[in-house]
Amino acid sequence: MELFLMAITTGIMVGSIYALVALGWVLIYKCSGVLNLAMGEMTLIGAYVSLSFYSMGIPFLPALFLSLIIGLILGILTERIFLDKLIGEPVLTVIMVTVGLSFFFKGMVELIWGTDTRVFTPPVFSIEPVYIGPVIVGQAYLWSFVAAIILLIIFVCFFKYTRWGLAMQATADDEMAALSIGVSARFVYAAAWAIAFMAAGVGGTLLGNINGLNISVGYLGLLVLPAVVLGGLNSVPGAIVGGIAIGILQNLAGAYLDKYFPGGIKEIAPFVFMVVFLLFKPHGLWGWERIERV
Amino acid sequence: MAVSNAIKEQDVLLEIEDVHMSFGKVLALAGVSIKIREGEIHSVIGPNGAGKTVMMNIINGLYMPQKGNIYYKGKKINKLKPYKRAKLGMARTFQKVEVFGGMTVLDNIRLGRHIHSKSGVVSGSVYIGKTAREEVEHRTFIEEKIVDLLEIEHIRNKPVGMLPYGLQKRVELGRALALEPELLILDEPLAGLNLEEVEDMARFIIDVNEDENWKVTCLLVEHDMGVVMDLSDHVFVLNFGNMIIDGTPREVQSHPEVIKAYLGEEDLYATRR
Amino acid sequence: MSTTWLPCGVYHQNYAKDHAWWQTKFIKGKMIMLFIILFVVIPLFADSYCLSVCNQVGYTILGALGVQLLIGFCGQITLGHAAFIAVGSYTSTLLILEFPWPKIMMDYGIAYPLSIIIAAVVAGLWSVLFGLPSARVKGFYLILTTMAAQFITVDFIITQYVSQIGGRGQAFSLPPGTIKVGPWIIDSDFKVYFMMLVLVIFCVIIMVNLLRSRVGRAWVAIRDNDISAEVMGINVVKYKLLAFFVAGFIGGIAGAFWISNLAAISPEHFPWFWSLWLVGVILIGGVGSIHGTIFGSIFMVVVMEVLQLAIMPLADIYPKLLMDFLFIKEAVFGLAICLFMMFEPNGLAYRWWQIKNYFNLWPFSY
Amino acid sequence: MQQGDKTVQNKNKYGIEITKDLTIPKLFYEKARKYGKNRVAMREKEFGIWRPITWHDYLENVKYLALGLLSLGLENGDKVSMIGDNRPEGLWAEMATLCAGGVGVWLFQDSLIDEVKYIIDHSDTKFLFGEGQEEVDKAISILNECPKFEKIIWDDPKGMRNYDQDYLISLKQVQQMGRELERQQPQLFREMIDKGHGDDVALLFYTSGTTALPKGALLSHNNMLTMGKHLMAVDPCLATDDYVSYLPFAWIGEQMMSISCGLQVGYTINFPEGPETAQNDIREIGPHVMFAPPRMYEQMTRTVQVKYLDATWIKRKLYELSTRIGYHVADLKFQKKQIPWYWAFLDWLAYIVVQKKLKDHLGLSRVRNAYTGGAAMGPDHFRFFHALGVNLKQIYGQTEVAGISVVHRSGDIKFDTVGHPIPETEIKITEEGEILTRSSSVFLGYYKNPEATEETLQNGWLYSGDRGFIDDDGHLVVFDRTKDVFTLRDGKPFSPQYLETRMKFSPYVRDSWVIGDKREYVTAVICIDYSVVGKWADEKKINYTSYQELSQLDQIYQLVEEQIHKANKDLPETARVVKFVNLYKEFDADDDELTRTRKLRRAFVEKRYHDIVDALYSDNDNVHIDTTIKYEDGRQAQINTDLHIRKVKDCKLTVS
Repeated sequence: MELFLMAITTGIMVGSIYALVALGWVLIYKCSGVLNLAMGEMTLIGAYVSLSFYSMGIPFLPALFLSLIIGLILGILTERIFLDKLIGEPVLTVIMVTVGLSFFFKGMVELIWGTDTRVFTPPVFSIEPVYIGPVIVGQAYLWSFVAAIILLIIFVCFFKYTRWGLAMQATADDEMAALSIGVSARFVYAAAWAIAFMAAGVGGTLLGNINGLNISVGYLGLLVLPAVVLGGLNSVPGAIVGGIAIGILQNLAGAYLDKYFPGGIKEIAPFVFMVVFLLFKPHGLWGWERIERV
Repeated sequence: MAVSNAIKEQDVLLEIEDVHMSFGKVLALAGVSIKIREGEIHSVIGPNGAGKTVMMNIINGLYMPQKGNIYYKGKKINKLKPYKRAKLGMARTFQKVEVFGGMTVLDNIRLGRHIHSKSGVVSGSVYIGKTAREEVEHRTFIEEKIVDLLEIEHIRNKPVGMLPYGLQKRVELGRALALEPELLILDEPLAGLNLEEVEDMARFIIDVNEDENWKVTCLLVEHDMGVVMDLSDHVFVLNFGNMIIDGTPREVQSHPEVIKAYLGEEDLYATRR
Repeated sequence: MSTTWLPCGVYHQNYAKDHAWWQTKFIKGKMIMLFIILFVVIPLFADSYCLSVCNQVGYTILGALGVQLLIGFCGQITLGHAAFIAVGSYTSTLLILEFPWPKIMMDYGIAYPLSIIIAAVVAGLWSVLFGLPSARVKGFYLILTTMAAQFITVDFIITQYVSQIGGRGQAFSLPPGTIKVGPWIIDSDFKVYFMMLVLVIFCVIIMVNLLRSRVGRAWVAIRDNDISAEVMGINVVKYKLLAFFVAGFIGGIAGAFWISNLAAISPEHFPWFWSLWLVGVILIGGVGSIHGTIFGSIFMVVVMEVLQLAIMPLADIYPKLLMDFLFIKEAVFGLAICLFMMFEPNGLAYRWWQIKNYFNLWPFSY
Repeated sequence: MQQGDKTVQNKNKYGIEITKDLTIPKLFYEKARKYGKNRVAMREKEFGIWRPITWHDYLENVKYLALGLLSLGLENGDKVSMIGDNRPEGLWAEMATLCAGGVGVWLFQDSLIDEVKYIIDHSDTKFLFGEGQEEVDKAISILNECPKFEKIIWDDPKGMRNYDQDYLISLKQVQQMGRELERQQPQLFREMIDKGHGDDVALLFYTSGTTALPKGALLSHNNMLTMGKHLMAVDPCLATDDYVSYLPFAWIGEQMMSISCGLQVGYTINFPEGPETAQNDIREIGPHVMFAPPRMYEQMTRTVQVKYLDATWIKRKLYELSTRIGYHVADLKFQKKQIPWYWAFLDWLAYIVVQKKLKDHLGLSRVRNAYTGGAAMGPDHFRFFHALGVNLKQIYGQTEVAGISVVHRSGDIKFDTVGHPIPETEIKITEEGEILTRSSSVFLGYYKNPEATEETLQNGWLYSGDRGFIDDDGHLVVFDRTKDVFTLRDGKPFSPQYLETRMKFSPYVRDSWVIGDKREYVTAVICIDYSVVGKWADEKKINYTSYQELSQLDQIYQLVEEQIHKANKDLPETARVVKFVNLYKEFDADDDELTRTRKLRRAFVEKRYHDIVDALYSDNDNVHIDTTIKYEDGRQAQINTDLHIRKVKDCKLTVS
């Protein structure tokens, strides 16, 4: 029972980070229709940037903030340089551009920061564990969870209540309508990428705080995919639920299945789950089946 | 109408019986029945959104009706997949052409020969012997029976996507004919064609229906009343999921509701005149 | 685009000739020249390094053919093809190392060729397993399932279980002399080269023939318009799975072939990167074109080699570069894909076609 | 090249002795027996491939068809007409008619119903071979008006399933009847052929009169065969050659190549799949010998010029350069000068870089001899082909000499002449300048028209009605039809055709009609080429909706004026076109403005457009047109418009 609760709690906490990144992913898809496979590398960049600032002696929060700004700039640049030209191209082309981007980013990260695991020194969060009832949780997990939740709330509020957020939603729903109320689609695309880049950066930074930072943190970008499949590609609440669900699933699998399938079951479980899930619900949990007209 | 699995009338090729189909809350077909006899041209007319295409999709197997039965040659085929129905001898064309734009005209028509060829992966990959022979046989069939009939000699090696719309429709008909079907479903074969092309297409339909080589039963969905009345042996009038009348062109033309609904609106259907 | 351009005065009196591969003397001459270059000139004059680059190209072609078949001809996007290559490799390796072959078969070099066939079949079946979702799933969701194939197969099953067989640890070493085809022990680039040629030519012929016969047309129909294809009497699910099988089959051949070039195999030889690389190859070469597969393979391998050659001298001045080459390779690959997608989305094959057309239509434009 | 009577022996190089006794069927039988199944007599592109028909098949088909005709009741000298596209069945029908002792009459496939009726009636046609439904319909509608007309034989079953009239019979059925007859009388076919004599009438050929109703010229077997022999003596063909038959069989030139020459040489005759694929099919075959009227070559030139206009800069420049080289070398050849080695080298370069490919596109890669005849060809077109390295030759002849009488010899080509007479042919110029011909190919006379025969055939000399002279090199120069020749204001004679063909060298001009006989100045009526000018206008972003509107636009007038200006160059001032008008439609044979061979019917157009002619010689800038025109699909349209009249710059109007 304890093991179960442990797994659930850790799952929710890690899952909230997944949810944050998944949110960025869904945002890009919703606004510009791009299926982004470079999400993992975007988390890496954000994480390494904040780590660098932190190592330079800047306190954690300002460092994180600086990395957000860098993420913003990079997001806009990426969209302007690479994705802008591809509007209307076939899906495969766009996907492969994001794949290309992911390699480009990864290569650059490796060139700049190397492949060794780095940790935030001094540790940002105390290593003292916290007791929540019978469950023991690392402070890093807890604070990450808190941070992720705060950010999620901020993002959701941003969409619901600010002019820009509403504009982005309008574009996602109907580009022509958005244009008619004076919202530039190009602006929205860029904004979506900028926000996604920032969200990924925060997610990466938080994850880096938990396990230390190396290239494998980019794996997060892949874990996002089962999460969005579960939640439906274009649903913001779906992304949050999906992210947390994947976190839980992963930790449960790690807790209970590892002894039967030693090794990487924790990493593989979300994908196995995804394949099986798709066999039964080929259009995701909240996705819909289109009636094909002839 | 009593549902029975008893052997249906001999010459009825296809029968649909009390078919219901709805999408969500929208009722597309509310209990439609039709009998198509061998050798006839049976037209389905009705305003846009009357459910004509839905009806064709059900006959064809693209949609599964929620209620009702479909019999083909006396056998119930409710659950049969489209490709299996194709093998039984059903072919169709689509309202807006669904040709394979990147392929040449010949390749498009060759695709229609799919069910008549047997070569599999192994013989296909070596190509010598069986496959090569089969390819030549099909080519002969296509050239002698279809290309010649449809007068598309001059475009046989052109990619279909680059052809004008009228020719694409012709190629699509050719592809459907390549199946050597017994029942040919033509979904608005004349839509979007100019006067000359309409004449050609109507001629092809008659040829296919009457010619010794073909003798294909045709199920025709069309807006062009003039052509429909000229070509058809029977006309089925559909209005928002319900049948108004199913009879000979003369009966249909004199039916009060039909007159009110369509024939009065001269200009709606007389766009090409 | 699709029919060959024939010069004036070439005409056919029967269909067999009209369906033939090489219809003019010029093309026949060109192909004979190509074969002479491949079988005589290159082996005679190329040094070991060149041959190894050629082998790399051949391996890439074999790998990319399956990807091309799935993506380019059947419209089923796959991002996990390295898994099937890995299955081929491991099947062949395990068969050679673990299977109690009769001595005669080992001595006469039958074991390895046989293992290639078995590996191909196993890889094909494994591929069908992951193709099963394609019956229901389309587009992006299918991409995800093929990605899952990669992780499940390579990162989980092979790394965690298959690699443990025989207790050798991570890598299976292939002792010299185990890879034997007939009387020849495949132990040099030179011999690998010939094996590569035979296999590449064999697979290309299979692909081309399939594409001009019933099966290939069905695939292309599914790619272009699956509803229309189904109405034509094509069993869409069956043909999709068939495409997965053939793709896996060729992938298996690629994998089983590649062990002849390696001293040891480990899961690191089949990373996700390799799957993506193969997709990149066909995108750069041209989707939906056999030529494209070959052009893309040559282009990518050669570009990377040239990059390496360019960086080597710099490494004397700045030694870290040598270590960083892997990363540079990744970044360059990524950038290349992006640029190609942006500026040459139809790939090299289209360029090639345009150039050919330019001269075919010479001195006019149409 | 050997010339003169002494080199042409009775037995020519194909091993055939042409005696008075030899007929076309006899020659055919001999050839077919000799080649049998080993050689392809003809190919038809059908169902996407070139289906070969061996001499054996040819013979079998003709034999049964001939016997079938006999069973149907064909008697010696009965007329059998044929109408339809070029196809093997057409040739079989003709050959079978000749074998059965009948006389063949060919009709143009696109003839209107009145023309068909006139010829069928006038020629006393008994049987008609019609290709398919369209021809059969035509024939049925006139059947009752032609008393001698008995049966219609069709060969294309398409659309024929509902025809069951008893005067209709399919070619297959006729052959079946022939088979039965053969069973009864196995020797009949041989005997029938042996009965023939060289002086028997073989073909009744209707000339496309530019003025009056068609006249039927009677041609004997001997006429046809000697004609072929003499042409082949000048330019021998090989039995392995390919020839593409796509021009109407009702044109004597096609008969000459398919029957007279084809039979003697035994080359393969190729039939294209259909009219719309003909161009492509010719390219596929790449014939060794071509004979076509100028309009075919003009069309090729036009295609090249239009494509040239659309090509990229580098391609255009290379093309220009190579044509310039080509022109220079061709001119040297025309002047019979030695070509310096550097020019030869440049020519070779031009060939490799541009011309080889260009010839390939046009289907001229393998052409050894190309002939043009039937009308005058403009010198610009002529030079164009020589610059390309195509050995194009002018011929001169008419139906009445079974084809041709005068031809260029290789290496002795002048673009303003038609060359020397073929062997055993004499040419004489009367004092009035009329060209007379005498040879064994001169026809027997006009059918049912003794007056015309008397006028044309005097003492064995054929009076051609063409004006011409013989130049210093002994070349015949054909000026024009005598009745067409102009007298300019300075009293000099002038050929309007010459000026018209010059203008037609411009791709923008489809047809032109020059007026100016005994007038103060020369004017022209121009028909623009709708597709080319339309494209030009599209590029210039000029809006238009119809031919009529396009033709009257100011920019188009500007464009046409430039073209005329070019054509005017090098002409004596009195012969220059001073004013012109763009017509609101193209000339059309269906409107009787052109003959079926696309020659302008001057008298007719002069009458029809007399308003325009009057306006051209008045001070008006406009001419009002109010008329109805008929479109091909039967619709009629009211034309109510003003046509502009434009003066060509640098041309003086008044007599100086």
